[in-house]
Amino acid sequence: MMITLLFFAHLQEAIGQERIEMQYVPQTVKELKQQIETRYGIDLRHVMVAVNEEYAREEQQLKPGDTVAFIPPVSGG
Amino acid sequence: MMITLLFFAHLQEAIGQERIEMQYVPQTVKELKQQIETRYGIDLRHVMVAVNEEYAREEQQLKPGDTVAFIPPVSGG
Amino acid sequence: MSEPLFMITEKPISIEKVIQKVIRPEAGAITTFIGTVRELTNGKRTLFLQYEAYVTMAEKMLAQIGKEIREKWPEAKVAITHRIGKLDIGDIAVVIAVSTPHRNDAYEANRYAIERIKQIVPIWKKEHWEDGTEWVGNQLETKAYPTGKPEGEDFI
Amino acid sequence: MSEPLFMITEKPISIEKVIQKVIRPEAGAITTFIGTVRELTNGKRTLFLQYEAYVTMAEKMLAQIGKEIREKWPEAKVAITHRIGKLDIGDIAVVIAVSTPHRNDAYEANRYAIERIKQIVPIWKKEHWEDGTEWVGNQLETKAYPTGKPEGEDFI
Repeated sequence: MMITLLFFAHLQEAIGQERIEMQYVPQTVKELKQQIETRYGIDLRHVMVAVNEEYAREEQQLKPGDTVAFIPPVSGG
Repeated sequence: MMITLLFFAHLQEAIGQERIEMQYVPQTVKELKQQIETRYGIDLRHVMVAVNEEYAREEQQLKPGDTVAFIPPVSGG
Repeated sequence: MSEPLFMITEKPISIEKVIQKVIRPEAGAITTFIGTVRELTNGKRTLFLQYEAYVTMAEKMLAQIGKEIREKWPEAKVAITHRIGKLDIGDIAVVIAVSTPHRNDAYEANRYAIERIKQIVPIWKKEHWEDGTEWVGNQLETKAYPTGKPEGEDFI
Repeated sequence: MSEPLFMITEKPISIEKVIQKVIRPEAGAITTFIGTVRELTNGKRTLFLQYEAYVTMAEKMLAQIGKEIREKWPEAKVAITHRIGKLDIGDIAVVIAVSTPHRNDAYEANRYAIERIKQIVPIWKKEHWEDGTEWVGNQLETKAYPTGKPEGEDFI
């Protein structure tokens, strides 16, 4: 019963880790974001979330085994 | 007292020469075109003329020493 | 040709190699876009850039852009390579090659590709100046996703 | 770099070489257009093409296109190489490279260049098929200059 969280760019620097295994599965992306914001004191309002490498909406349900990536505004190209 | 005429692409094939030295200088581009049309039985209505490597209007005056190129519709690129 | 059409690499990009992937006898027009590291951004002198990617997802998103292009321009063939890691001024960060039978499509599909890369591909760059560093795009006022998602007509 | 920015050549064109002429630290966007010999034109199978040019004037006209581009996009740098002689299917006939600080200009200036090449540069191609040959553009009904001059807003 766990999910994997991935952090990139400035989020990775703010949290100090690129990968966290979370032993509890929040119901939705929105709920997860709120928990991370509270726990690490960061602002995720402008951060997208990908679940298993697909962009996800706030209301998407999470399930054990999911990989959830926090994706700050991209700047490739 | 002469001008040099250059022919390209299908005009060169029609006339059978790429370069003609003409011992007489017609007054204008238009006059020259008419003479060439008559002499070689070709149609120059859609052929541009460049005098000394610059596109020229029909009414441009010719002078001895000019190089006059007959330029069929281009198809580069 | 064993290299994929859509790839993230840490090595210098060969423009010719990307172009070779799209050359076909039936396509007479090829456009490429080459993005290089600029010396000045908003008047500030960059020393070098650091690119980072969520590599597996970034390659998926590049392939998705390819799919979107084939839907809009069925005769187009596309290849995209994006480099990550430390890049110096003048280094090539991205090469997009598009071949089509007709040239207008080659320009339009190529432009579409770079716009979409800047919307949906998880790659980030950190600018390094003499007096500091910053992750580009971290300025909330200039880059925000009010819908919580990247924008783009085809984005699902 | 001893090669000119605007040139006609009988040798195969190196894409990289043309691009190298426009790479600059202040220009982060480079577009290229590569025109290759297509196998089919209007459903007819081409065996090979023969390109001919009024070389000295063609190079002048390419340089004039460069000048027109600098007037419209002052920050752009342009290089164009056009090949002549016998070209086989897939061979590169023309490479246009444009560098600019901002990518939209690089696309637009590049597209402008190819359109102008097709209007004013004295180069002709002869298609060779299994059953004959024809100088392209010699079909009066499809390519006529009612004004007696090639069209284009800047043409003097």
